[in-house]
Formats: sequence, structure tokens, C-alpha cells
Amino acid sequence: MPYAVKIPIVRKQSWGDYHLFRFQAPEMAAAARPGQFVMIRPGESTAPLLRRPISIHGRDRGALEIFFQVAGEGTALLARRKAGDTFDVLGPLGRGFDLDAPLDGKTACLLGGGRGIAPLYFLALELADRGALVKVLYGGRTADDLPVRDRFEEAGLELACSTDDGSFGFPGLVTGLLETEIPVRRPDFLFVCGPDPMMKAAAGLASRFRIPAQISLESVMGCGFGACWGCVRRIKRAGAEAWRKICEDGPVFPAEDIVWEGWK
Amino acid sequence: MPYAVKIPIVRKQSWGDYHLFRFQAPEMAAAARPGQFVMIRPGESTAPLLRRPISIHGRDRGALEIFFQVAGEGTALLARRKAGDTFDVLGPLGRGFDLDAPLDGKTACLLGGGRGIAPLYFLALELADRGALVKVLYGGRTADDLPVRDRFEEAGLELACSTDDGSFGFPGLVTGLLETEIPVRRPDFLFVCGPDPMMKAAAGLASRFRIPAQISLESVMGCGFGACWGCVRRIKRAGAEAWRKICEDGPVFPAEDIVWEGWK
Amino acid sequence: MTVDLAVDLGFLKLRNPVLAASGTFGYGTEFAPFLDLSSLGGIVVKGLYYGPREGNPPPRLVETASGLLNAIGLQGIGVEAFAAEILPELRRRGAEVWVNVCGEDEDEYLRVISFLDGLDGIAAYELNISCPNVRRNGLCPALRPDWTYDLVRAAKERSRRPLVAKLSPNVTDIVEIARAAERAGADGLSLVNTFLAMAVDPETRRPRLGNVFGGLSGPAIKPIALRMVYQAASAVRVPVIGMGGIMSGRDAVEFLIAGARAVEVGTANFVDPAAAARIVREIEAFCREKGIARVSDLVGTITI
Amino acid sequence: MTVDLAVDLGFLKLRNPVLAASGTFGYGTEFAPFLDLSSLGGIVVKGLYYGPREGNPPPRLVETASGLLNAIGLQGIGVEAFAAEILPELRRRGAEVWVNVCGEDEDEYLRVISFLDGLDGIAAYELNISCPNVRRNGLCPALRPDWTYDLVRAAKERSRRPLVAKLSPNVTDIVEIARAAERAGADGLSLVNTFLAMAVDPETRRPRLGNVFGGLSGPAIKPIALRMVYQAASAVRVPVIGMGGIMSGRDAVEFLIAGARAVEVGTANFVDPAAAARIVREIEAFCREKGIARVSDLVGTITI
Ligand SMILES: Cc1cc2nc3c(=O)[nH]c(=O)nc-3n(C[C@H](O)[C@H](O)[C@H](O)COP(=O)(O)OP(=O)(O)OC[C@H]3O[C@@H](n4cnc5c(N)ncnc54)[C@H](O)[C@@H]3O)c2cc1C
Ligand SMILES: Cc1cc2nc3c(=O)[nH]c(=O)nc-3n(C[C@H](O)[C@H](O)[C@H](O)COP(=O)(O)OP(=O)(O)OC[C@H]3O[C@@H](n4cnc5c(N)ncnc54)[C@H](O)[C@@H]3O)c2cc1C
Ligand SMILES: Cc1cc2nc3c(=O)[nH]c(=O)nc-3n(C[C@H](O)[C@H](O)[C@H](O)COP(=O)(O)O)c2cc1C
Ligand SMILES: Cc1cc2nc3c(=O)[nH]c(=O)nc-3n(C[C@H](O)[C@H](O)[C@H](O)COP(=O)(O)O)c2cc1C
Ligand code: FES
Ligand code: FES
Repeated sequence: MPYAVKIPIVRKQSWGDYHLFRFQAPEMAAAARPGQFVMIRPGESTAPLLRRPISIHGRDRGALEIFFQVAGEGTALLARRKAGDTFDVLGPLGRGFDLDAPLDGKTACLLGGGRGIAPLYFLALELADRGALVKVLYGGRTADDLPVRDRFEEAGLELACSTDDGSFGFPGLVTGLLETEIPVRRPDFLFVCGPDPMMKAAAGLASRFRIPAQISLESVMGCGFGACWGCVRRIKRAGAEAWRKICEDGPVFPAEDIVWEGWK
Repeated sequence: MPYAVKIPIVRKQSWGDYHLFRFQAPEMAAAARPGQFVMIRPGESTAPLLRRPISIHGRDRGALEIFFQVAGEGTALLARRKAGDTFDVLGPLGRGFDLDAPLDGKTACLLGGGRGIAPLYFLALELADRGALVKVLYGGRTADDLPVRDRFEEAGLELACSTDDGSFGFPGLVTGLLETEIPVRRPDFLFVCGPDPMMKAAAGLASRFRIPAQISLESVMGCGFGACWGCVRRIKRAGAEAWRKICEDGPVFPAEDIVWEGWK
Repeated sequence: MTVDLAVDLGFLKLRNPVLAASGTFGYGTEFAPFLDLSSLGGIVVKGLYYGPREGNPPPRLVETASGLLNAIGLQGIGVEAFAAEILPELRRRGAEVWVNVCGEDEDEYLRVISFLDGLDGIAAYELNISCPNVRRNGLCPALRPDWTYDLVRAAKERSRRPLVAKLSPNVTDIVEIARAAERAGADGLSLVNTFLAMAVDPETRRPRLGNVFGGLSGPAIKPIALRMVYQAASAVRVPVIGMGGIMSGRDAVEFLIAGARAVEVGTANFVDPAAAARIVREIEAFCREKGIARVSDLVGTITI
Repeated sequence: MTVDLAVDLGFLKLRNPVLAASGTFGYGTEFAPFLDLSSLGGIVVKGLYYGPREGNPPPRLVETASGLLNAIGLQGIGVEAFAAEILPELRRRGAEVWVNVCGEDEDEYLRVISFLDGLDGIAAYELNISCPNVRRNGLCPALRPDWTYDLVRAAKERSRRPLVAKLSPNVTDIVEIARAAERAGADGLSLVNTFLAMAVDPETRRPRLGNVFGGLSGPAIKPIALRMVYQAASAVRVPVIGMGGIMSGRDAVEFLIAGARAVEVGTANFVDPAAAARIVREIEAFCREKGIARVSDLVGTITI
């Protein structure tokens, strides 16, 4: 497993609370698969103490990209880094999206809410590479919460946006946008990442329309590599429910395996 | 008492572990007197938690200067600031040097060891302003530990240096340099700041040659303004010994009041 | 929307739920340059013995990860100097004054109370039965329910003022101690005092504190303090004043929700001398944002 | 200069004084990508009950100031799966394996020991009598000397292996508990387990942990843990293994100087998965720098 203490940041882009960093990490980049994540140490002191999980947003030759939103102290510290500074990064971690099914000519709908768009850029490019017809649905509160939408378009990926306040694209929730898409596009696969209620609603639609869906879950993580048992969520497998580790068994799970009720 | 949360750094100079910052703080600068100090918060997180005491090194119109050496985590964090960043500074604090005696035409020897030189630049300029004949003795381990010696010369102040390893100036301790100076110059006053053993030795010389000496002590400080009773050292006053607060009653004390024995 | 910040301790109404914690606010006057002393719910002055005290040899402070280890040893001026030099000044400034009462033995506690009973302008006593820095091994009355009961009872009988017992966190069962203090007649409880702790210098192989052991305070202890405040508040009827690592209004709100009727701000005063007043404003802003009309509506509202 | 890192616990010689702490090192195999498991003094695997355990509902972790609050609730695979899937792999990697033994009641502790006694390749048992996360109120045998005595004695009588009792810091008098465990026949003591603590979310007014209470670990607790290790090591003859907030070689050296014969590294493993091995190297570098030929020469050398 690649593990590097100090990785140089080669580029930074910021939009308000959102930041995109590119850092040089050839081994990590070679090993990375869509849906995997890295654990980044916010600072050098003991407060904040733990690393923070951040998805791999993109890969470009020997470089990796991350895209994140400031959510608290840890991400605020990360956001203060500049090009030329370094990150203490551990990864790639987790199992990522399952891309074993034949994808050529299939239609894939990718549903990203807010910062949940992060892993979907890497995924979209990979799916397109494998011949899938990709449509990305990207939802945010306002137009300002859709900062990376240009990236998808520049990469030639089909994109539709929604905003809760109607300031850009489809007015309403991104799951509303999905509901309008499903009858038109009849996607073969759904890939989802975003806030819990959005993912739960997407899982509901997937089940109603019988579309296989993969969902990338979040959870507070102590280690990121299966050692602390802190990151569990309720997962059903072979009929039996159990607390399963997001970091090791996930973060991506088939929608039908996720137990949404009774754990929070 | 001036108290500002964020003060902009307007200039930074660094020599290895030594750093000189100038920041804009007109009220603080107006109030500052030589020997006083400020308390600076190293960061925004809870680790490190407490502010760090740093002497006022210089004043220049509305700006203050500090000069410090990296000693641990707190000063290392301070050292990472750049011009344009801000400091969270509280001050000026403490009583500073007693300059009530007539100084015109008197000879003053200033003895600074290592980072202990910090308050003596401000003091030397003030003494010169008041017509004293100032001689600064500046000691360090090696030539690299005398980074601000040019400042004194540029200000037209007489300076002699010593290094423990003999790489620059008088070879040996700065108190050795003082011993050679005393018979020649017969100083009327001594002002001392440096490591404890050096200050103790200087106090011994002052007493032997009956020269009134003022010594700027250090101690770990919790607050810097008399509230925690954490910074005490053993001080004799009117015959009675007591633990006295460095931050409030000092940091500068008459050499004969300081009890060097039995407290560490 | 205006927020009603007043809280009623039963024995005393506070203008707001924020007091400055004993030993971290000097005698109060040191903070006059930084905040309006009358803007706080109260200030608990540094622990007072009857006479002046030398305190412990330095080093007295060590910073630890998000914490402060202190072994001041209650150096102080004693009750007479307090009455002559400090109290008039605090009253002039409109401060609500609490005195943290100390003693080497029961007799001294009672003498301190008798003396203070003769003074005007003190709102309440906080009986410091929990300082870990006086005896080398950290022993104090608040470590045992019987010791707690006896001392609180004797002090309460003597006192003409409300008496809050300040408890130690260095115990197996905080509920047992809290109940003993309540049974003995304490009008309220305050907790926690500092945790008995130490630090070693690998260079000298000596304890970093002159006193060997010291008391740990600051954000590091907050999660343990909060648990104890919750447990104590759930077990007694008298009001509980919570403290331990409060740095912000949100920290204070956590204690209120867990059951504290008021809070004390300690170590934060060193980092930011205006912290206590800032925390009052932050609590107010929190309530306003959430549409909470009275801060007392927060108290004990934790849902398990 | 070569430094002899070996330490002798009496019942077992360790190649160096650094063990990975139970529950923070998974079953050990998770760390194989990051360090050579055989380079550590030992690894204490995650607490084992007889059968598989569900653990507590999430959230299970909350970060606090320089600390980590956890309420995992000892989710785990049980002894049979451990024997089949984990132990062979650990042995193949040359790890010195300790098992952290858990139980709902005395009977389960003894059944775990009996089962493990039947396996080869385990160096010692650490009897976990101090987990605060199993019962809601944090109750555990290590809170009382009589409970400690009874359980340690029963476990020791059953066990064919060295038995180290892991103590709780949530007690008034650690010395009393340490002596009870020693009297009951423990071959060594390890301390501290986590501090019972909690956190509240001001937004939801609920505890942040699914289990309400959790255990606090990490740098925040180091000063309290170090004090307890010093007190325990001064009071018993059996070796003491110290832990609590060790992040670096210098932290470890503080515990050794205070009297610990070895140390365990816990929360640090999450932040830096190679921490335990790094700490071995840092201790070695410290000794070399100070001209200390044997790391055991540091143990208990504190000057008061
Ligand atoms: C596998 C995975 C991949 C992720 N990828 C990204 C990404 O690419 N971009 C991005 O912006 N964010 C991502 N996140 C979320 C990110 O990890 C959290 O926002 C971050 O850890 C918050 O840290 P903080 O110190 O800034 O905030 P904190 O102050 O720690 O927390 C702020 C809020 O976020 C919640 N929170 C804390 N940690 C987590 C966590 N690990 N997961 C979910 N909520 C948390 C807290 O409960 C609190 O409500 C990912 C999370 C996971 C688990
Ligand atoms: C009144 C006063 C004025 C000072 N002026 C200057 C100055 O102008 N320039 C400068 O470089 N330094 C000055 N110092 C010293 C400076 O405050 C310490 O070096 C600094 O606080 C160390 O913090 P740290 O976090 O970097 O190191 P830490 O990791 O906290 O400590 C490193 C070492 O320094 C010791 N130490 C910690 N705090 C203090 C302290 N307050 N005083 C003395 N030793 C301490 C510790 O015991 C340890 O051995 C002054 C100190 C005082 C009391
Ligand atoms: C330097 C210092 C001195 C203290 N002195 C006293 C005291 O005199 N009496 C007392 O009851 N508590 C004393 N305490 C304890 C505090 O009042 C408070 O209980 C403790 O610090 C926890 O709160 P905090 O984490 O907000 O600081 C002192 C604490 C510190 C840090
Ligand atoms: C997530 C987590 C799980 C733990 N699980 C166990 C356990 O199974 N058995 C046990 O005896 N201690 C357990 N502990 C306690 C640690 O072994 C250790 O005693 C404690 O964390 C203090 O050390 P530290 O500050 O270095 O982490 C656990 C600690 C953490 C943080
Ligand atoms: S984050 Fe530690 S097990 Fe998943
Ligand atoms: S530093 Fe607090 S009293 Fe001097």
C-alpha cells in the first residue's frame, strides 16, 4: 500500500468553501481506483488529531486530485495549504466502485450532491473510457455549490445540474432531476454520492425502477484502514444485518445492502 | 490596556531559527516601554493552547518588532507566519526596565545572551536617547547565534560580541567579556537578559563591582497579566523572600532582589 | 429577538449563566482592563485561606496537549487583605462576587467563612474541597463521601450565605460524592476541579512541576468533565454548575444541555482575557439563532 | 553505540518495550502493510469475547481536543474465528501476540482463557477488566478492588499463561486497585484504559455517541495516565505497562522514567499506522543520544 508522509501540492483552485488540490503522488495515482479515498492529516499538532477521509476526485498521470468542502476545523486547516506546501496523505484506501459488469454501450447515471460530487468525476472518466454512456446529475443548494461543473463539460461528459433554490439548472433536489431522467434515459446503472437523505431517496428510486445502484457512504473515520471499527454502518449481506466497516468493506455499497433505518 | 486580536505583520526577517517580525500596532507601540513584553497566541487550535511571552525588541513609529528563537512547538508555529499574515497579540505587559535614575552622560553596559538580546535593542536606543553612553555585549554559542548584531551597529550603538566556540568576537562566555569590560569602562549601570546561569554570573559580577544591575527574568507564563500566579520566581524585597509574579512585578528586577538558590 | 440570559439557582439569580472560575480569574481586578466585570454572571475569586499562603515552588505550570497542568498551591493574600484591598474594588465595579473558600483543616474553612460572613457584598461561597495541589499526593475531602459530608455540613451550619460545594473529578463515583454534598446541605454543586496529573522531563528525569503532581485543566478534560456534570446533575436536585475546558459559547451550551444550571470558565481566561464575556455573547447568539427565548430553557434538555 | 532495547517483564522477555495497544491495532494484520509486525515488542490484539459481538450503534467515534472518544463496544469476531483466521497469520509474520481477554461475566472470561490456552503462539493475556464501553454507565470490574481481586484471581488460576490485568483510570485510588490485582496473582499490570467521557451535539441536543458514554484516549489524557502509572509502579512489585496518549519516543520515555517497564501505543496508530515502529526507533535514538546502553536502565529512574 502506498504511503507517503509528505506529498507536494502542485495546484490549488478555490471557490469559496470549496477547494481542489492536485498533488504529485505517482505510486498512489497508479494504484487508485474510482470510489477510493485517502486519509489526510489536517496539521502537525494534536488538535485536530485524526486524519480526514477525502475521496479521490481525479487522476492525471502521476498526480491525484481531491475536491472538498470546508466542514469544520480539519478541512479548514487543509484549505489553508497553498501550492508548494505538502500534504501528509495515506492511501488509496477502500474498495471503490464495482466496475466488473460489462459497461460498453450501457447507460450510467451519476448522482452527486454537494461535496458528494468528488468521487464521481474520476468515476465518470473511467466509465466513459470503458465505453459507457455517462450522464452526470449534479445538485447543490445554490449555483455557488456547483463549482466543478465546468470540469465535467470540459471533459466532454454530459451534465445536468439542479439547485435547491432554483438559481441554476433544475429547480429542486437532484433526486427530483433523477426522477425526470429515469423515464427518458432508462439508465442501466446508478452511482450515487451525497448527503444521507439524498442517497436514501436515490436508493428508493433505484429500487422502484429496479436499477442497480452503487452508493458511496460517509461516516466518521478513526483510521481509514480497518483497524478501529469506528466507521461502521448497518449493512445487510446474505440476509444478515451487521455493522460493517465503511473504510474496508466500502465506502461503496450496493444500494440494496444498505439499511437506512434505525441506526441514527 | 491595548489589546488587539489580529495585528498584521508587515515585515519578516529570518536567520535559521531566529526570526524578526515587525507588525503594525500603533496603540501598543505608543504605550510600550523597554523591557515590556507581549503575549502571542501561537495558533488557533487548542494545541498549543497558551500564548507565548515575547519581549518587545524595537519600536518604530506605529510598529513594534519582536525577535525570537524557535524553542519548541509554539515558537515554531509563530515562525511559520509570513508578512501579510496576522498575529494575535496581547500587550504591552510587565513593568520593564526602571529608567528613573538620571542617565545623561552615564555609562550603561547591556548584556544579552542568545535570544536574551531581544529586549536590549529597544532599551539601548532609549538609553542613547536619554544621553547615556551605551555599550552592548552580545554573546552567542556561535557566530550564527548573533543575527541581530548589525542592527546595533547600524543604529550607531557600540557593540562587542562573544561566542562560546570562538567563531566570532571574544572567545568565551559573554560574562567573560563583561569581566574584561568592567575595569576599562567602569559602567554605572548594568542591564542583563539571557539564560539563567549567565544572568546569575552577571549578577555576581555586578555585586562584586557594586554596579547597580537590572535583570530581565524568564519563566513559564500562563497568562502574562498577573491572573494565574504561575510565573513566580523567588524575590527578596524589604528583607522578605516571596514567590513573586514575573509578569506583573517584572520581568525586570534589581539583581540584588533575585534569589538564585533553591528554587529549581 | 431578545434572549433572556438570567438563570435562577434557587438561592441566587444570576444575570447570565457564565461565571469566571476560581484561580483562573485572579482576584477579578486583573481582568478589569479586558472586560466589564459586571457583565458576567459572577466571578469566583481565587481560593482564599485565612492567612496569606506561600504556594508551591516553581515551575508551577506545564502546557500539555490541549491542556494546562498547574501546581500553584493556592498562593494568596488571605481574607484580611482580600477584604481590605480587593472586595471594595470588585463591588465598585459591580461584580457579583463569589469566594472560593479553602482550608488546611475544618477549623480553617470555618474561620474563613466566619470572617467573610462579616463582610458585605459577597453573593455565595464555593467551598473548595477538591484542590489537588495542596497535599503532595492529591488528597482532598472531595475524594470521599464521608469527608465531603462532614465538611460541607460543618461549613453550611456556620455560613450565613449560600454554599456551593466544588467537587473533584478524581473519583470513581461522582454521583456518590454529589449526593453526600447535597445531603450535607450544600445549596449547589460545582464541578469539576482539576484532574490530578503529572509530566516528566526526559532530559532531567524529574517531574516538570516543582510540586511533582498538578491539576489538569483546559479543553483536554472537557469530555470527562461533561460526563461527570451530566451524571451529577441527573442525580441531585440542587443546581449544578459545570466546568472543564469551556472555551466557547458552544462548549458552554453542551454543559447546559447536559444539566448544568450555570457554567464556569477557567483556563480560557488565560488564552483570551475577554473569554468569559465573549462566551456570554456567544451563548446569547446561539439561543437567538435557535429561537430559544430563555437560556434556562436549554438546561438539562439532553435527549438520550 | 548500540542500544539494548530488550526489557524483561519477569514472565516474558520483550525485544523492545513497545507494544501496540488493544483495540487500536485491529487484529494486527491490518498493519502489515505499514510496518514489520515482528519489529514490535508485542501486539495486543483487539479485545476478544468468546463469540462474535455486534458492538455499539454508531456514531462510535468523536474527536475531542487532542483526544478521541470511542464507543466501539468491542465489536469482534470471537475466539474461534481468531484462532482460525488471525492467529496463524500473525505467527507467520513473527509477531509476539498478546490477547486482550474480555467477558460479560466471570464465566465468559474463563471460557475465553480456556479456549486460548489450547492454542499455541500466544505470549500473554491482558485481562480487560476496564472497558468503559460495554455497560452504559461505564461499570467494569476494575472500578473496585474486590471485584478486581476476584476476577483476576479466577482468571489467573485458570490460565496457563502470564496474565496482565488492565486497569481503569476511572477510580479514586489507582494504588488500591493495583495492589488488589497484584495480590490476586496478576503477573503484571497495564494501565490506563480509556476515561469515561461524553460529548453533546448542541444542534440536536443529543449525545454525539450512539452509546451516550465513551472512552477518551489520546494525547489529552497523557498527564493523568502518567500520574497513575507512576503511582501504580511505585506501589507494586510486578511490572507495569504504561499507556495513554503516547505519540512519540519521548512520550514513551516519560512513562519508562516514571516506572513503566514497557509501554503500549494506542490512538497514535490511527494517525500514523507506522507509529509503533517509529516509537521504537525514537526510543533507541533517545538512548543513543543520552549514552544509555540499555533501555531498561531508564525504567523508574525518576528523581523526585
Ligand atoms: C470515504 C469518505 C470520503 C469523503 N470524501 C470527501 C470529499 O471528497 N470531499 C469532501 O468535502 N468531504 C469528503 N468526506 C467528508 C469529510 O471527510 C468530512 O467533511 C471531514 O472529515 C470533516 O472534518 P472537519 O474537521 O472539517 O469537520 P469536523 O469538525 O470534524 O466535523 C464537521 C461535521 O462533519 C461531520 N463529520 C466529521 N467527520 C466526518 C466524516 N468522516 N464523514 C462524514 N461526516 C463527518 C461531523 O460530525 C460534523 O457534523 C468524505 C468522507 C468519507 C467518509
Ligand atoms: C518575559 C519573557 C520574554 C521573553 N522574550 C523572548 C523573546 O523576545 N525572544 C525569544 O526568543 N524568547 C523569549 N522568551 C522565551 C519564550 O517565551 C519561550 O521560548 C517560548 O515561550 C517557548 O515556547 P515554545 O512553545 O516554542 O516552546 P515549549 O515547547 O513550550 O518549550 C521549549 C522549552 O522552553 C521552556 N519554556 C517554555 N515556555 C517558556 C517561557 N515562557 N519562558 C522560558 N522558558 C520557557 C520549556 O520549559 C522548554 O524547555 C521570553 C520569555 C519571557 C518569560
Ligand atoms: C492556574 C489555576 C488555578 C486554579 N485555582 C483554583 C482555586 O484556587 N480554587 C478552585 O476551586 N479551583 C481552582 N482551579 C480550578 C478551576 O477553577 C477549574 O475548576 C478548572 O480549571 C477546570 O476548568 P477549566 O478547564 O475551564 O480551566 C484552578 C485552575 C487553574 C488552571
Ligand atoms: C478505538 C479504541 C478501541 C479500544 N479497544 C480496546 C479493547 O478492545 N481492549 C482494551 O483493553 N482497550 C481498548 N482500548 C483502549 C486502548 O488499548 C488504550 O488503553 C487507550 O486507548 C489509551 O491509550 P492511547 O491514549 O495511546 O490510545 C481501545 C481504545 C480505542 C481508542
Ligand atoms: S475508519 Fe477505522 S475501521 Fe474504518
Ligand atoms: S503569567 Fe500569569 S500571573 Fe504571571
